[in-house]
Amino acid sequence: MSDLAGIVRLTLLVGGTATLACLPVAFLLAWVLARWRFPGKVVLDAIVHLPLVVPPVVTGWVLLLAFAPAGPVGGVLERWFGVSVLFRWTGATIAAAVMALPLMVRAMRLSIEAVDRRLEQAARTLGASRWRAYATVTLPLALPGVFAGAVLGFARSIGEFGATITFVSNVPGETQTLPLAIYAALQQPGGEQQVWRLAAISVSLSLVALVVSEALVRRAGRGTHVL
Amino acid sequence: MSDLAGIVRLTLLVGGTATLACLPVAFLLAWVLARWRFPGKVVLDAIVHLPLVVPPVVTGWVLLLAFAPAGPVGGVLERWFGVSVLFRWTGATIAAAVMALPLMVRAMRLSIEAVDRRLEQAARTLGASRWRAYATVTLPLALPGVFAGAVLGFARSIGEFGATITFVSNVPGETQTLPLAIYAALQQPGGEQQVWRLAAISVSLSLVALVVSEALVRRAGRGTHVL
Amino acid sequence: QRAAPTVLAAASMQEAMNDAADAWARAGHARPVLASAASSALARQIEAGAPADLFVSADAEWMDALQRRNLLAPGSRAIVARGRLVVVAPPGTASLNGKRGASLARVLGAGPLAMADPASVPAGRYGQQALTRMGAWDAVAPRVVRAENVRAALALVERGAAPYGIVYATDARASTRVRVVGAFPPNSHAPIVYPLARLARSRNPSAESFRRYLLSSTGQAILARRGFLTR
Amino acid sequence: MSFDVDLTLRDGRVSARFDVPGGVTILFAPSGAGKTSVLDAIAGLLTPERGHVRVDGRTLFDSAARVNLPPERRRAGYVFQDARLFPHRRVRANLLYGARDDSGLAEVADLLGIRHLLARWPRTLSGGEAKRVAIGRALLSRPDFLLLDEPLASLDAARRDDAMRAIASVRDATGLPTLLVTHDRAEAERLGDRIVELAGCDDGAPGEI
Amino acid sequence: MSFDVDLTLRDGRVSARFDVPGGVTILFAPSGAGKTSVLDAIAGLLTPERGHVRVDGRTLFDSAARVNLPPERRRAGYVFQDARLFPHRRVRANLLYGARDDSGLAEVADLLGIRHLLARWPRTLSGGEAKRVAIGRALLSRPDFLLLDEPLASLDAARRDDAMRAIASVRDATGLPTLLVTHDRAEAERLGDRIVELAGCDDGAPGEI
Ligand SMILES: Nc1ncnc2c1ncn2[C@@H]1O[C@H](COP(=O)(O)OP(=O)(O)OP(=O)(O)O)[C@@H](O)[C@H]1O
Ligand SMILES: Nc1ncnc2c1ncn2[C@@H]1O[C@H](COP(=O)(O)OP(=O)(O)OP(=O)(O)O)[C@@H](O)[C@H]1O
Ligand code: MOO
Ligand SMILES: [Mg+2]
Ligand SMILES: [Mg+2]
Repeated sequence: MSDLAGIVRLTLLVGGTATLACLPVAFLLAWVLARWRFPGKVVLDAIVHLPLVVPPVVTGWVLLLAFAPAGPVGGVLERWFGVSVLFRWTGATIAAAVMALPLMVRAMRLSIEAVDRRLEQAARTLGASRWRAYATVTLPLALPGVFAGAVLGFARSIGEFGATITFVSNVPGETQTLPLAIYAALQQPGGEQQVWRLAAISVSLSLVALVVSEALVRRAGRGTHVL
Repeated sequence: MSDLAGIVRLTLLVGGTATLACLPVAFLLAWVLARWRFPGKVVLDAIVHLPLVVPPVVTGWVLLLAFAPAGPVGGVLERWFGVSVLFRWTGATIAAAVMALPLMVRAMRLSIEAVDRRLEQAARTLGASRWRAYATVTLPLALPGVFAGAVLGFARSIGEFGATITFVSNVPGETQTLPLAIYAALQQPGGEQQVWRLAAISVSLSLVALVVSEALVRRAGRGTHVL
Repeated sequence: QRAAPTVLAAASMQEAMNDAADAWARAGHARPVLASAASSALARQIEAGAPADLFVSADAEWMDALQRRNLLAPGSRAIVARGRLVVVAPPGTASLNGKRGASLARVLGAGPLAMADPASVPAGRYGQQALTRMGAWDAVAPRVVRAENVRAALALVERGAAPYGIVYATDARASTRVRVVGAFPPNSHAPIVYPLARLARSRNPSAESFRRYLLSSTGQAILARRGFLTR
Repeated sequence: MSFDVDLTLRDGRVSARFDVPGGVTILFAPSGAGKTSVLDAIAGLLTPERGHVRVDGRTLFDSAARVNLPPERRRAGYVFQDARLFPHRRVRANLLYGARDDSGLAEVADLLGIRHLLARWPRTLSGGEAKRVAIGRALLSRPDFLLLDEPLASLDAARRDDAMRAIASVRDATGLPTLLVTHDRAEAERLGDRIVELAGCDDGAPGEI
Repeated sequence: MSFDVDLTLRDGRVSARFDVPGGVTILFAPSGAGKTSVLDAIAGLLTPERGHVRVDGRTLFDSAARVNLPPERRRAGYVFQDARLFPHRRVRANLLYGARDDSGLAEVADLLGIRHLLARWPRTLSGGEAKRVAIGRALLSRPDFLLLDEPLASLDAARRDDAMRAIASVRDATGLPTLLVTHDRAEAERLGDRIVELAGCDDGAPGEI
């Protein structure tokens, strides 16, 4: 086990990057699922939910198949860019992002669905394109869901274990985030103390994320809640 | 590995029971977190989120400490009722429920927060007590979130692995749900085929849950979405 | 017919134990209830007072820990199986025979070396001991990727994510995607043993019968068919 | 007296004092003067800084005596400035929300001309239709008194008369004291037994009677 | 002609046909006749079953020619029956949402008497204040024509006159063609250059001119 500070830094790097990278994707997916009608929507919905249903180990395994040098994505990355995400923090981030995505999409979708369409219509008659109405009305009004989604995603990211260890293994300094360190400690007789210490850090991190997001929601929601 | 039909039946039993048992608890928590103001709210919020952040293995371990014959809850169960949940499907259900709870609470809370308080006020002036207003106005209008929460919870339940195996082990016919069966198959050389088959069933189950819930939301939402 | 005993078996022993339980049931006994998980998880369940009868561990250290806490029935501990540690690589890879020290390190250290986590999984611990003994660990260590368990390490090699991996012979045996390119000498690491014991808490008389059955020549033959070395 | 009100609200920016007998009292004041705020306070939806509210001798609120009945025990028939129909209930279920049974339903629906809308969802109602349903819902809740916040806005002349007749018939049958907000002085004079004027405070100055 | 409208809507339950020159045209009809539906269709928020909408010779919708401009390209200044202010923007930002710059802001705010509300959140506005902000927001979006759905409801007499003066001054300065919905025949006759009546269909029968 590498030093505590290093583990925490890595966990924040992985969780933060995964959350930020997911945000736009999740919001787009949430918008499409909330507001568009098209055939195959249920299929898209199901694909987004997959990482939630399938055990993390299987998700990790599928990621491994895809990103391994012989895999479809990994092959391209390796041949064209000469990079590999295996055993790297980038790989851990991919695993965390994939696992966090369904939670983020769900929270955001609920909030988007709760936005009154008549306000979007008002924006349109005032000259706003569909996109501007989305960016200036739908998105800001759905902010509580965006923040909730981000917190859920971040919490899930910094708690992600199964997919990460299956996909990129436990490489201290590269992929050994808090959960992986906790797992390693749990495997050892007498590792309890270390487990508690690491778990306490985990909990504190997400508590901070929680408090920050509640404050953001409150700030963002100053004007809202009545037409 | 016991027969496929048995595994599926057990998975549905565990996931369904966990989801149903969580629903009222989750809704109450969501309501309290959405509508009440009290000191220590952030602490409650954090506790609800814990199982999401802490790696599942740790959650499983904490459950084990609590429900073991020597533990605070397990001791009471054993002495007063002569039952133990270890190695039993009831234990697997507890693990699934604990892991699903934060997801359910979050989804429901978002929907409750989106309910226009002025409608609750209208109900009060028409003679409804705070509780009746909650049951007849807040709850039905938050139904999309309740269903979304239930699906998320169910999906999480039937995908739950880490906490379950740590808490109640993999006991075919009792605790071996689909994810545990998948894990067991992954442990076997040449078990890939079985893994794919089991994963496909997992995915189909949650797809069905998804479609059903979308239909329910649509039904429940017939009247909603404009004041 | 007496009540079935509850047997806690390390995940890597699961299949072999299944076979044994089936055979035992065919012989007219109640089929034991098998609970499997990582050895550490099972040991913690025992520490917590879980109602079980037998424990088959893949990790002697956890068995030691339980013994120190008087959780095992005195005199019931025995070795039920042994294992061997091998190096696997994709088919077509040259054999490592005769390589030691720097030359071994050069080959294994060329790419990521997949093995179970030495900090927590016995297979990894044995691997680290063997490489250290052979003078290659320090050079290889930076390239080691620590998998959650032996099967995951094997999968990394099967999928081409790592050119070499260190796994048990039992795992390598059934995979068509890898070939064994070398075996560690048994004396290069602590003995790979799977200890078995009855739990002090066990009140089920059939537990002792099943324990004896596993150690009997019939039981041992069943384990051998799954690739374990027997006593 | 029927409405005995003395309130200070919204950090002192709104205040109202009047003590009037039964019948229909018109609350007349410019936009933003605080009419809705006063009705909210009487209904128990807004807690005043200080003062008292007594209706027909019953004390609903009294800051000195620390009385503050919850809205459901005040028995106000409140028609909001916005309709506030329950979007998840059809018109029929909206009308009956506060009713003990459906005995009065047909009569009220006919009076308000909403009988053909009973099976509709609120979402599909026009502005005036929604308003009429809101009036019916308040009437059917067997209130002790009525609070009507511009109940006639967005009703055409014929409907306006119908709605007034409905309100008047309830008043005559039950003698319910009524507070009615309107902007239209002509209407105020036609409908009200007396007029209470809230002094304007459109620019944020405190309003007084 | 300025408004050349021929529409069938809501599964044939609402239809409207008129061709009128510029100035203020009053759309007069009982509650539920389809006035709001017609305005929605002209603004592009509701797609008619068939027909056409031409304003000042520009075709906004034509089912035969398959023309259907999106709302933002129709340049309607639409004041909704409900205010529909953006709850997450202060009054000032609401007013400027459709404006190119804030050059007209002060003038419009003064005309409507909402200058002291600029820093407020919509949630804290009274019914009439919200309505006035909505009118200002539409005026500031530099529309090609105005659609006003009961813009004067819930305004007191003084504000009503101010709002009408604001609308009239915009009309005189820019000559914007205007469709105005009202229930009040007296008001209709006072304000409108001409009146178009939509036949009532309160009980669900199709409306015609
Ligand atoms: N979404 C909808 N679905 C079905 N019917 C609708 C819908 N919206 C409105 N209607 C019906 O269409 C008719 C016309 O409604 P509209 O809102 O255009 O009336 P209006 O003339 O504006 O009435 P008001 O003066 O009361 O606002 C009404 O009978 C109404 O109930
Ligand atoms: N939540 C609030 N916070 C702060 N000020 C508010 C709030 N609600 C209303 N106000 C202000 O209080 C004053 C009175 O509002 P109220 O709604 O009672 O007016 P009103 O007389 O009903 O006006 P209208 O005829 O326009 O409906 C207004 O200046 C309004 O802006
Ligand atoms: O429980 Mo194991 O067999 O050490 O992976
Ligand atoms: Mg008002
Ligand atoms: Mg209308």
